[in-house]
Amino acid sequence: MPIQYYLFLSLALFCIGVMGALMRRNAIIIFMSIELMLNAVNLLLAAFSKMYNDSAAQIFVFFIMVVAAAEVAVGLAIIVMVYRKVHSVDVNILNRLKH
Amino acid sequence: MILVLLILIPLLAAKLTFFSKEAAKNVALLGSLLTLGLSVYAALNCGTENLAPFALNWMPAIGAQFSLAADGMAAMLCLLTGIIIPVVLLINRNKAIDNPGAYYALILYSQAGLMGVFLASDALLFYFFWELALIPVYFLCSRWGGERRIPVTFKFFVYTFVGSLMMLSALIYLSLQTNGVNAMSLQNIVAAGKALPMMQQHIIFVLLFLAFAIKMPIFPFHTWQPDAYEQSPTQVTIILSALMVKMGLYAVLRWLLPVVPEAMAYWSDTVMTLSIAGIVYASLIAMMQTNIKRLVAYSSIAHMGLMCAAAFSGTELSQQGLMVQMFNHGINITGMWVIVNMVENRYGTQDLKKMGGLANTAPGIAIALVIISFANIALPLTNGFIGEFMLFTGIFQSASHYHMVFMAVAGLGIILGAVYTLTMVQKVAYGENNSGVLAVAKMNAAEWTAVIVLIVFIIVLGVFPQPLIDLIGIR
Amino acid sequence: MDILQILFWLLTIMAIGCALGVVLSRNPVNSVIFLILTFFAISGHYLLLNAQFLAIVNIIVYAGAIMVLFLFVIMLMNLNADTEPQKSWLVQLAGVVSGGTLFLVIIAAISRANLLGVINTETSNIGLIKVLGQVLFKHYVLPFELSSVLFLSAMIGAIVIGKKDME
Amino acid sequence: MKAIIAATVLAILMMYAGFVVKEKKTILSIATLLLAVLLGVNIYELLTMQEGATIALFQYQLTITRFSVWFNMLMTAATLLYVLLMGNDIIKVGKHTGEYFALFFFILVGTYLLSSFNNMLIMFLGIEIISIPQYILAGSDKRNLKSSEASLKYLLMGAFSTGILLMGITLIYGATGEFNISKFSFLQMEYINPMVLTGVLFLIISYSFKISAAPMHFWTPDVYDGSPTPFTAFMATIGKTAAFIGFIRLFHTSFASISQSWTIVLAIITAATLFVGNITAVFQQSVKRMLAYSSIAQAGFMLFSVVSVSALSWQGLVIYGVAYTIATLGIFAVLLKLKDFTFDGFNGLAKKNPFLAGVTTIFIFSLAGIPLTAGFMAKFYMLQAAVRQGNLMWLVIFALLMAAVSAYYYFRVIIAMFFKTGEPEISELSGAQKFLLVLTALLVIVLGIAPQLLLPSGI
Repeated sequence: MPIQYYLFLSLALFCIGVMGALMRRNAIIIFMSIELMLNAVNLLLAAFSKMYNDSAAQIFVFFIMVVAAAEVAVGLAIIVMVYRKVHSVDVNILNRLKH
Repeated sequence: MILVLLILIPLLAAKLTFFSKEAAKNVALLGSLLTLGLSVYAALNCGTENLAPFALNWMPAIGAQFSLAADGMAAMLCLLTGIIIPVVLLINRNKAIDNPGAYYALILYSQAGLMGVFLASDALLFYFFWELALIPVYFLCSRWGGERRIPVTFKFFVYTFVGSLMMLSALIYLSLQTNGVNAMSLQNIVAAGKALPMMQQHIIFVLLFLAFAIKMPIFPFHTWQPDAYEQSPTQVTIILSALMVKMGLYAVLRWLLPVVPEAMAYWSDTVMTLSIAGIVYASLIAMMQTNIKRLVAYSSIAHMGLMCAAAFSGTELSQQGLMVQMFNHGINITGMWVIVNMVENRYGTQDLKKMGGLANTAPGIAIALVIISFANIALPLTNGFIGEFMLFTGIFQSASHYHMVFMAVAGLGIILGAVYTLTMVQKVAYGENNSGVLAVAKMNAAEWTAVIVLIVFIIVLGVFPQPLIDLIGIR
Repeated sequence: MDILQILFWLLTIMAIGCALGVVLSRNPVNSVIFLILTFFAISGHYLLLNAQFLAIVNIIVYAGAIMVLFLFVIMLMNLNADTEPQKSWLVQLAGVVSGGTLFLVIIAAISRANLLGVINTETSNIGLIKVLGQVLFKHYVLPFELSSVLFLSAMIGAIVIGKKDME
Repeated sequence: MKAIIAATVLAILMMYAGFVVKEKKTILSIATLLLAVLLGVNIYELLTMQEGATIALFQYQLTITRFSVWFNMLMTAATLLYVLLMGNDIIKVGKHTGEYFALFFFILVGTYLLSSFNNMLIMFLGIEIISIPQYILAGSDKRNLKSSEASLKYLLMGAFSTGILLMGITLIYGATGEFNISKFSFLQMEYINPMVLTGVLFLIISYSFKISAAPMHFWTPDVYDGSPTPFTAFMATIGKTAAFIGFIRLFHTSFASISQSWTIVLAIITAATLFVGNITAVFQQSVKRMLAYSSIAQAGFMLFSVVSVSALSWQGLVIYGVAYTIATLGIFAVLLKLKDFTFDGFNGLAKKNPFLAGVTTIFIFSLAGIPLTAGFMAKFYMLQAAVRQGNLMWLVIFALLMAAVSAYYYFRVIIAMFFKTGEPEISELSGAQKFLLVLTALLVIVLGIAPQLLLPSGI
């Protein structure tokens, strides 16, 4: 299995994540798209790890998961806080409120 | 050590002035007189051991030194500064000023900046003082100026700030061409500039010239000037026109001519054309003016145009004449403003149409006005004559193909200058009194002192300019 | 085509399809479900790459913990309707175009890199818990400790942000 | 390393202090004390370190040099100054005072990591340790919707940029098989692997988010405007400088050898940042928002240190970071004393309170880069580094023009204070606050005259 395949796959997932983050208005979905981006990175790292026969990359993946978990904890708390105030998680509504 | 004191004393005097509330103007005057004494001492001792250069390591990492040195030109300009500031403080003594402590302190701060500019022989130090002279003036104009003072002085500030930033980039570039030890010192900068290839010289020239041209100001970079002169309090206008513009000329002579001589020669025709076009342009506008301050402002542009043209003509004589004229122009334009200030205070207006009849009501002022105007249009036996004569000869001798044209057009400018100056004298001093102010106050003691000091200089230097020429000859 | 390759393609199609589902589905709950499916597909890939530990952790941590948290929040907000507001089609188009261009540009740049090797199919033991544990605690003990700092600050954050102020 | 451990321990102590102590003033005193302790530890670490020494820890995951320790010390001192200047406003923000201070300690841990990482994993963790507390700080004023919105925006942008950062790291790993930043072997290759270039590009984009460089700056004004003002001050100064040290460390340690392939991109980003930051700052009516945009512009200047690859740029970054931090903290401390954050709020300040107007003038001068202030020397170092680079003269001149534009909006504050009339509402200044403001202003001037104080020999 050439490494290119994994490269293309994870870049595709990454770009889908980017698209999602740019397209959607729902803050939770944007956040999920970002998780998708992180997973694409994880997959690529695992593939490289196999290619170089180096377990450091897998450790890196492990740490990305750790950080993602921490970010999700904070992020969802923030989203819930915003939701409590405006009863919406629509980023466009937030932009409108500013003016 | 004298050189350090020349900067330090105005600074300390400014500090004292700031905190001495009611006595501020006297404290400031005292301080400025002390500085005057020092600058006279410096001028007399120029070239001797007493005026040895002073150097202190400052920022070795970037090759900057706190180094001061004075040759004849610097000593002469320090002397001019030393003379002008007390004169500035003498006029308007009866006028009530809001927050006098700050006002006079700022004047002294700008004096310190000016002294520093003339004495610095390190590029970074020079830049520091260049800005230090500007900022107090900015505050003076914006706080105590006329109605439109805020936008006008802001324009002035932004213009000069842009210019100085350009200069800064050029100086950094030059300093990086040296071997790094005292990279910012004048000698190193000059050596670095001379060694540059032509292309880089052009860039450096443009950057530096912009900064200095804005300061002088040279047509077409002059647009900030008439507004700023008009809106500033007259005392500040004197500092601007008699001293600050000299900074520009001085910088051309010290930091531009020797640094990029080849680019200088290449650009000289262009700059001379601009300057001489500026003379005619400014003179024509001056003829239309009905506001006395604007008239003098435009006349100042015309004079600066001539001086700048001479600076770029590249002849020895015009350089000498330029230095003489720098001093004389400083005296004359100060005289003009002093008179304008008196007239304005007495008539309560700047409008020429609403003046007249000064010869009858206050003959002292009228006589002073006539003498100073003669000096201003460079009549023989006044100090203006000797300087302008040297300038013209210098331009005539220049290697430029167009030196005849330059001569002719500049001469036209001078004739126009005589026209508007004499018209102004006629409108102010003679004719009918249109002001409605019948009892014009006579000059008070302080004003007398100021005017007499200036007139003495005008006549003495007109008849016997040799001391001045000797002084500027000292390397 | 051997079984590994068939599995690879199956998982790839599943991953990309479900990822598109995450981005495109109108109902947030569906998005979450799709995302969980994507994670399963990625875990399958991990298995193919001999990263057994990661495969398990991915399912436990991501699909199990994180996504449940997401689902929980969505349920809490009652966002399971299909009437999710959409950005205007122009913005959506811009998103698609920029994402697609990004993909194409990177692919174009990278596909010229010919020094990339082939992943050897023989099994290696770098992905085993034992090996990873040794690497982690021998070489990467500093990041391990630092991640505790990160968690601590995240914990504080959750408290500061999440707690209702009684005023 | 001692400082990293100490900061973590102190953070935990601070957290518990927040639980145990209820009186906010006491929490503030404890925080000040603990920060002073941390500063002491930093100084101790600096003093016990030999000149020219490089300490490699954990298989070269951290390389601590005197420079990094010195930088850490400066940042800790800046944080201490920040807490001293704005402590009374920090404790007014919300209920969880102890936690806020703990978060500052955590951010300092992240800063220490970014100044000495030698492995991209540590860099990643350092960035996250800096970022996550900042998301929280942005949203800490829970009564205010703008604060929550700022927090959400910051979080989404931050997480997005983290994704990009990771992709960059991964691509570089894929090309080199190495996470250790001093071991990348670009020079040995016959040509530069496109994967490396793409990775570097991703890293540039991601760092541009973190330091709010154009065109990835758009979150900055809203976030800085929405966040509670004391925390805006922190994020715009110490948070930003910390991200910069990571940026320069990564790019100058590992990518210096391929610099010709990325400096042009970064130079364009710098120009865009300067342009956007300065031009939009001109049109602001609120001083707080103006400072947000001007922080973008200042980031543009700080980017010079990354663009120009030389030993000078590290020094420039230290000077710029400190000069900018001090002056901005000072301005924010003054701003917090005013009720009205618009330019009109400053009208007539010189009459009403000449002291405040005086110190504000010094801070404004420093930000605008007027000589004799630290800000000027900072700009000077940056420009010198860029001029030395040789092919960046266009950028230098553009930057200078933009500096002139910046004078326009900075001087609006001065014009409002000195030349306009108004009745600004000012809250009372305590003696200690006056003293601190004077100290800060003096620091600005002293560093403007003798910037080498920030660069002692042997760091």
